[in-house]
Amino acid sequence: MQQLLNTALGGLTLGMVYAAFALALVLIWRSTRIVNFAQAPMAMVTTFVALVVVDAGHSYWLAFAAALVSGLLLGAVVERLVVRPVEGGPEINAVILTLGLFIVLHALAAVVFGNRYRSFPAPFGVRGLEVGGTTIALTGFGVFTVLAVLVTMGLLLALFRYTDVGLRMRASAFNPEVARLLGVRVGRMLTLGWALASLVGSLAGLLIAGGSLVHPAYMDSVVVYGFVAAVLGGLDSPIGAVVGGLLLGVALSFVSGYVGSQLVALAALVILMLVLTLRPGGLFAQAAARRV
Amino acid sequence: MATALRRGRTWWAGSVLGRHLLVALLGLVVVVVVLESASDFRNLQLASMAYLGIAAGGLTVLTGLNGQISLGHGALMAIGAYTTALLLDDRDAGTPLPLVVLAAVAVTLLVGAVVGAAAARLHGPYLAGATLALAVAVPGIALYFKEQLGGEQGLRVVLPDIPTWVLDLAFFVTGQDLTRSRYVACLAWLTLIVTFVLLANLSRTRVGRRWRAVRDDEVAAELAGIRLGRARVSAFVVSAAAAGAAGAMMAITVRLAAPSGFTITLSLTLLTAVVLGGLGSLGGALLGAALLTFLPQVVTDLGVDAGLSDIQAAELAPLVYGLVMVVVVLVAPAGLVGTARTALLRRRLQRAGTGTSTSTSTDTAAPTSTSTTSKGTTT
Amino acid sequence: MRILCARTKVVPVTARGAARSAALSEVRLPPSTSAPGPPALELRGITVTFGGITALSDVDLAVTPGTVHGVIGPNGAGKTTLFNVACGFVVPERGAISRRGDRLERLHPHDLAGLGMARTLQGLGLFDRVTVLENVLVGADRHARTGFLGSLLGLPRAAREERELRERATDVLDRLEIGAYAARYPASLPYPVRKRVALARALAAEPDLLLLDEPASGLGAADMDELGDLVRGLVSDRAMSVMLVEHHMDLVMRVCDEITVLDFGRRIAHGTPDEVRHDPAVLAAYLGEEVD
Amino acid sequence: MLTVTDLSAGYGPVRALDGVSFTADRGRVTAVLGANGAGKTTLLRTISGLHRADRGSVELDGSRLDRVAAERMPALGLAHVPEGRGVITELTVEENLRLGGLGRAGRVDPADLERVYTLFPVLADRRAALAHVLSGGERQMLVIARALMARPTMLLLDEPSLGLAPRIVAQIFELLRGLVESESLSVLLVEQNARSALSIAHRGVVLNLGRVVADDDADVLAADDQLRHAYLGF
Amino acid sequence: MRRRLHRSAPLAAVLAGALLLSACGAGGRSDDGDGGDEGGGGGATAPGVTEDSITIGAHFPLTGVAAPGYNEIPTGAKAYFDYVNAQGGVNGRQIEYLVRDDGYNPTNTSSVTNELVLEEEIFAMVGGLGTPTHSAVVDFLNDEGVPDFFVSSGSLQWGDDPENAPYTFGWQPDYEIEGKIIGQYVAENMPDAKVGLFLQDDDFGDDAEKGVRQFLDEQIVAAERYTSGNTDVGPQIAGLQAAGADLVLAFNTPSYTALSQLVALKLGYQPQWFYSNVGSDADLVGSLLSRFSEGAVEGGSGSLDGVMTTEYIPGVDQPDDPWVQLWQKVWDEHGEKGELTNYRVYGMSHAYAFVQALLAAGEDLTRDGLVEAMEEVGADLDGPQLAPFRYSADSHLGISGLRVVEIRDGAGEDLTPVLVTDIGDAEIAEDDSGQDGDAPPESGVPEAP
Repeated sequence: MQQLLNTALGGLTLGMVYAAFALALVLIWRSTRIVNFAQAPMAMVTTFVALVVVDAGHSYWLAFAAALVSGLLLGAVVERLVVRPVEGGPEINAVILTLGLFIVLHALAAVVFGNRYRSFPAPFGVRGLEVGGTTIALTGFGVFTVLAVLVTMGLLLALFRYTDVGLRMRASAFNPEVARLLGVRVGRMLTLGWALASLVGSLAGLLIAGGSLVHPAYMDSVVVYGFVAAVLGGLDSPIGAVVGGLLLGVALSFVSGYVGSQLVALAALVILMLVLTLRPGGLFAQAAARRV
Repeated sequence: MATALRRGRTWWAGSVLGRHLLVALLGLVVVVVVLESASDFRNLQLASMAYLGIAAGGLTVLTGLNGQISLGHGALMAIGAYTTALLLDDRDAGTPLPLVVLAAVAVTLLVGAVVGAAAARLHGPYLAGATLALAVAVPGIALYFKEQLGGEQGLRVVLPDIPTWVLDLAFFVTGQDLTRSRYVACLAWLTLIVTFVLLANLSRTRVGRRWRAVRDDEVAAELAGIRLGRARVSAFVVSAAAAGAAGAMMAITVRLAAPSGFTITLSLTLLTAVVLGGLGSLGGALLGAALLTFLPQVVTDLGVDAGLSDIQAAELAPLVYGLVMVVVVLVAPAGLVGTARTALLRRRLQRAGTGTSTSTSTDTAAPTSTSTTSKGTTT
Repeated sequence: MRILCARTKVVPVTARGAARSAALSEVRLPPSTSAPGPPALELRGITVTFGGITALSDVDLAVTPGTVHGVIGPNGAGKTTLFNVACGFVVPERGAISRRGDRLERLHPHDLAGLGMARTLQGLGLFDRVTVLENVLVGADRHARTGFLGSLLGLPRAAREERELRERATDVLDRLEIGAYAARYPASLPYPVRKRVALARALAAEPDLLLLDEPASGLGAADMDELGDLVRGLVSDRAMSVMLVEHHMDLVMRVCDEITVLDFGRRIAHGTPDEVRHDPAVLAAYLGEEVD
Repeated sequence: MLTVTDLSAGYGPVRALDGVSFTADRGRVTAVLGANGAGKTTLLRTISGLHRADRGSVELDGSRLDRVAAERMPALGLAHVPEGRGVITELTVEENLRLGGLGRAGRVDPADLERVYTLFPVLADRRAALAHVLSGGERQMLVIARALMARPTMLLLDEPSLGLAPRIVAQIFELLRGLVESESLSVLLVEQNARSALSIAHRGVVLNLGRVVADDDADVLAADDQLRHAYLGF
Repeated sequence: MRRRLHRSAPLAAVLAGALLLSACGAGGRSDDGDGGDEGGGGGATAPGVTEDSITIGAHFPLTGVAAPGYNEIPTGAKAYFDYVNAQGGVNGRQIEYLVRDDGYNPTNTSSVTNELVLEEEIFAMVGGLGTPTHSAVVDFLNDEGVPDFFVSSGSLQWGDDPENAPYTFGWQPDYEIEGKIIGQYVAENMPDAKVGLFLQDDDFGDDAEKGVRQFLDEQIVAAERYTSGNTDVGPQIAGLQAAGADLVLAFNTPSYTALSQLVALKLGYQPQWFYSNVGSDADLVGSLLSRFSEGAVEGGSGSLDGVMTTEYIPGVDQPDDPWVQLWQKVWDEHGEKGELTNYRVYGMSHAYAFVQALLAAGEDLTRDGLVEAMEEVGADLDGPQLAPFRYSADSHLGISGLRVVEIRDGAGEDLTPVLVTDIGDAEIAEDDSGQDGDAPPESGVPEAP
């Protein structure tokens, strides 16, 4: 019973991180029709930025803010300098470009920050909470993780739905040419979209790093599972990304605990194929086209 | 020879096969001469290039001609390699090598058919996601079935002794003994040539035309009587078969089939080779494979010569490799072969087209961008 | 190829190729009888709904062999849906489709070619990354017999057939006076030429029933005249049947033998151009009072 | 007043506009006519900055528009209404309208919304609906209404009749005529359907292969049989 | 026709070009017919050896996921070889040490090993790291007759089969004997413990489990395996907790030690931990865990206090050990940037052993001579190792034993004397060789045995 609960809770926390990461992918997909495989190393780089801040003796929260801000900037810079030329081009070129970026950022981080394990602080306890005499696998930091992702989601939804900037961003994503004719600076909106996505990615990076170890490749498996989660939900749907992330996180946790950790990736494949066979556009495919 | 080719319609120049066989024969001569004069180390490097080339050739058919993106071809290579390893687990194994390769191809082909059938309904990023999951899932299977597949350590591959008649033949042709490295390289390149001839045949005839039609416009293709699912699955199966052959050659060259050899990196490497060279072009696939085989070593050596530490020099290779990917996509989005071909065509047109009106001298090269508008039926 | 004799100049074809293609078409095309047999295509009681909205409601339509049947109506009236039903893209909820009197139980788009039907698309749907000739070759594909193995091994038979197909396709291009563009890519061609390529691709299948979806859209006055002549030529010389959806009233009135008018998914009128032109329901719903 | 002088533009080696000059007067409807491929749409796209001119100039009420980015046009009083497909179907009717209002001053004036809803009651009824569900005629009204949200002085209209039933086309044109009079709008109207266009236009410019072949009062053009047969198709 | 021909022309051109290019690269070399069977068989001019130099090579993961930590090993070895070179080298020959990156991918291992052996013509492979990686080249090295010394991995493959792999030698205690010694210790001292196994899912975990189960099969209540690379070990630790294990024997890498500790905190799971030597680098793990606030984990190297482990060479937690003092000196003089770490100590320790091997082989250095010398005198080599090597004609397995320690204040406190044994059902006995407690020679360079 305790194992069941703990496996589920572990999966839930991990699923939240996948969800955040998937959300970042979805944001970029919606605005530029590009799957950003470089999302993981971008998040990794910003986490190392946070680590530099912490090592300089500053507080966790300053580091946290530094990582998010650098994520915002990195996203903007990457979009302007590298991604802009391939937007609207063949899909495969964008895929290769972001994969190339993946490799470059990886290598750079290894050179600049060193290719070794480092521990990353957590602002809240990493001990499980005690409930009725037994400890459950939910730490203070885990609660923070869940809340942070939920709040971020809420803010993003509000941004898109209720603000003028959000309206402009949506218009740019759905029909860039018409948006331009209506006075929307589409280029700027796309940059902003990437920046926001990269910020959310950085958040995912910080959450997965918190109270654990980081090294230049620590986000690599997240890119796979985050991508699978985004595809599960339907790449156009932010809600789908979050649901997909949670679903995947919990399911994989159970597979790892009760079947064997070697089969985690296989389980992800099976889940993905099952869902896509039933709904080739992902769980939230149609709802996404109409809402948000 | 090339001028002779252009003349008249003799049987060999007139038929698709004849033309491809001729190129293959030329290729074979070049291969024999080069492998003959290369060192053992270079031979093994060339064998690596060959197996990457075979897999990239299959992938370029799938992605370039049929428009399906696969991030999971490394996993298909793994299936070919493991099949080979299971059949070649000891030196006295009676299975002749060609049969082993065929078996590897057959098994991979079957898996490809299953994956292809499941993937046939998926498009773009959804297909990419599914194949990415495939790439990370397959090594896990080898870990799970440790008894049969050797777990993390993998399966050793024992290359059977070189048949005497091959040794004799090699000695007769080259006047020296055939080393094992050269033997492996010859096998790999022979497989490459056969695979490429077959792929080129498909590409230049009806089957390839159907694949392209499906790639460019599904609705129109369907209206022309093409069954979309069938076309997609057949493209996937063909490309899986090539990956199987590549896996077999990889197993023989590396002498091991282990999960850590088939990480997601391998799949991405193949895709990179295909895009660097130019989508849909077999020559491009080969060029991409050559780049991936030789570039890292060259870069690392340069780094060491420049006084970097081993670790720094080692990190330099992926750095440069990543930069090359980014730069090629930005500067030559049609890939190296594609861009060269476009430039060549344009130049030829400019030379030939001075007399024609402006409207006919416009770019005849294939547009490189796929249409991003959604195609479908409207009400 | 005898399908297109009208008003196009005759281009000499190598005797061998012509004989062979004639022989092939002889085998596959139905005997063109003088007495009008059962309808080339009959749709009866077709009803289609999308998510609760009725797109077509109990629509009947029959294409008399050797005639041009026009479908008109305002946007959203269900014209394209009706076309899609005739092509198998949309499966009607109720209703029957018959071809020359034979009921078609479940029609798939890829069955069309085999049934001797061909359809052009509103958006042209040309294969952009292959040449014009290859576009037409795909259209002619139904005449090919080479299997996968034949292609794979490049058997001489496959090569021979390939040459035949090429001759066939070249002929069609010549008949439509676009032979000069055979080696070009569609995207580099003027729009009217592209329209002809699309038509050539449909004709290369040598159908006896042609479905034209807005064939005149984007054409200038002169091109439209030629199109009208061409369509009439197909019918009068080859006893082909044509069903077309079109907005240009002039063209519709000129080429059609019969017209079906749709509005809000219902058939509101049916008859000869003259009958339709003066039908009060049509005037009210579609043509309006101002336009003659 | 919109003045186009010696405007040339193209795609690669293909010349789509070749030295086009004309003026569109304030408070009047100017129709640009011609067959497909004559350069009509390119003309609008070049004026509104979506396409780069190779040569020539465009002036609106004395200020130069060429070299100005498309997204700044609404602020300068120029609204380009793309054909009916320009509705952003994933947004609601009101969001589409708001977007139009944002273009001019960066924020939406509720009074503009009210005005537009009064002009187009059919849109007011469906303000919360996704634009996806609108019919062809309603979409055309929405893109025009959206353009009006920016309070333009010059309206560029691209094929408003495309794909619409003749009856609806007549309605839309009637509506346009009303707008021109009540709002003192200037309209540059691109139409393939020359007959309908000339019925509301004051002036017509006929393009062929990127050049102006005729530029005169609408009724003069409509009466010119030769011109009609050669370029206008009726 | 013309066009079609041109479509295949680039293909042929690339093919020819690539092949010719690579052939040119190889142009200077003569065909090495000697590569194979008789490789280094006789004569004074073994490959890689000249009057004044010996070229050796190694493959390590310098990039990629496995690189953190492991990429420090060759820097340690290189520092020691440089130190020896500065002292005049081995028999007047300078050691040239070539390290190639394989990214822990056997395909790359194969390719870099080909390069080292065929192109660089190394005399011997020294310290190649990793089980799957080295598996890819062990046959090749033995076919080519290249001494394959001191594989950096505790798999049994490196040394238990000298007949089929005559050139391959292990170095560290294999995982099986470590498992045996741990198993026996637990059986004798904690007979009531409910034992859980936390295993890396490869030969490391498998061999160790085999050893452990020889002694306490009955006591084991659960065995959980994690897949290297999957950092979420929550489900595995939860499984151990659910099974009620109060003693966890963990065979994992250092990062997983840190991860397992963190997960245990999260689960409120407090068993006695017993990490194998591989995962118990107190210094490293301590530095990894030191961050976590709230007093959940003690900062610094004390964070593993109370944890049991084993040791077979002195590490940086014993700064007073004469060997560690030597390593510190070597690192200060010849090392790169950064601190001396246990990974670097590991690299230096096997470099030391290799220098001894070279000395044992004498002035007339040949590949077979090196192997013969090792089989003859290998069991008597000095060095930092606490127990002697098992090298003989029948076994090429490495260090024969270790001792069980408990970590106190970041350093090991002996719980047993050095225990030695061998694979299979060999007895476990106290070591009487006196290896433990010896000191390096003054010069820091071994003398010929």
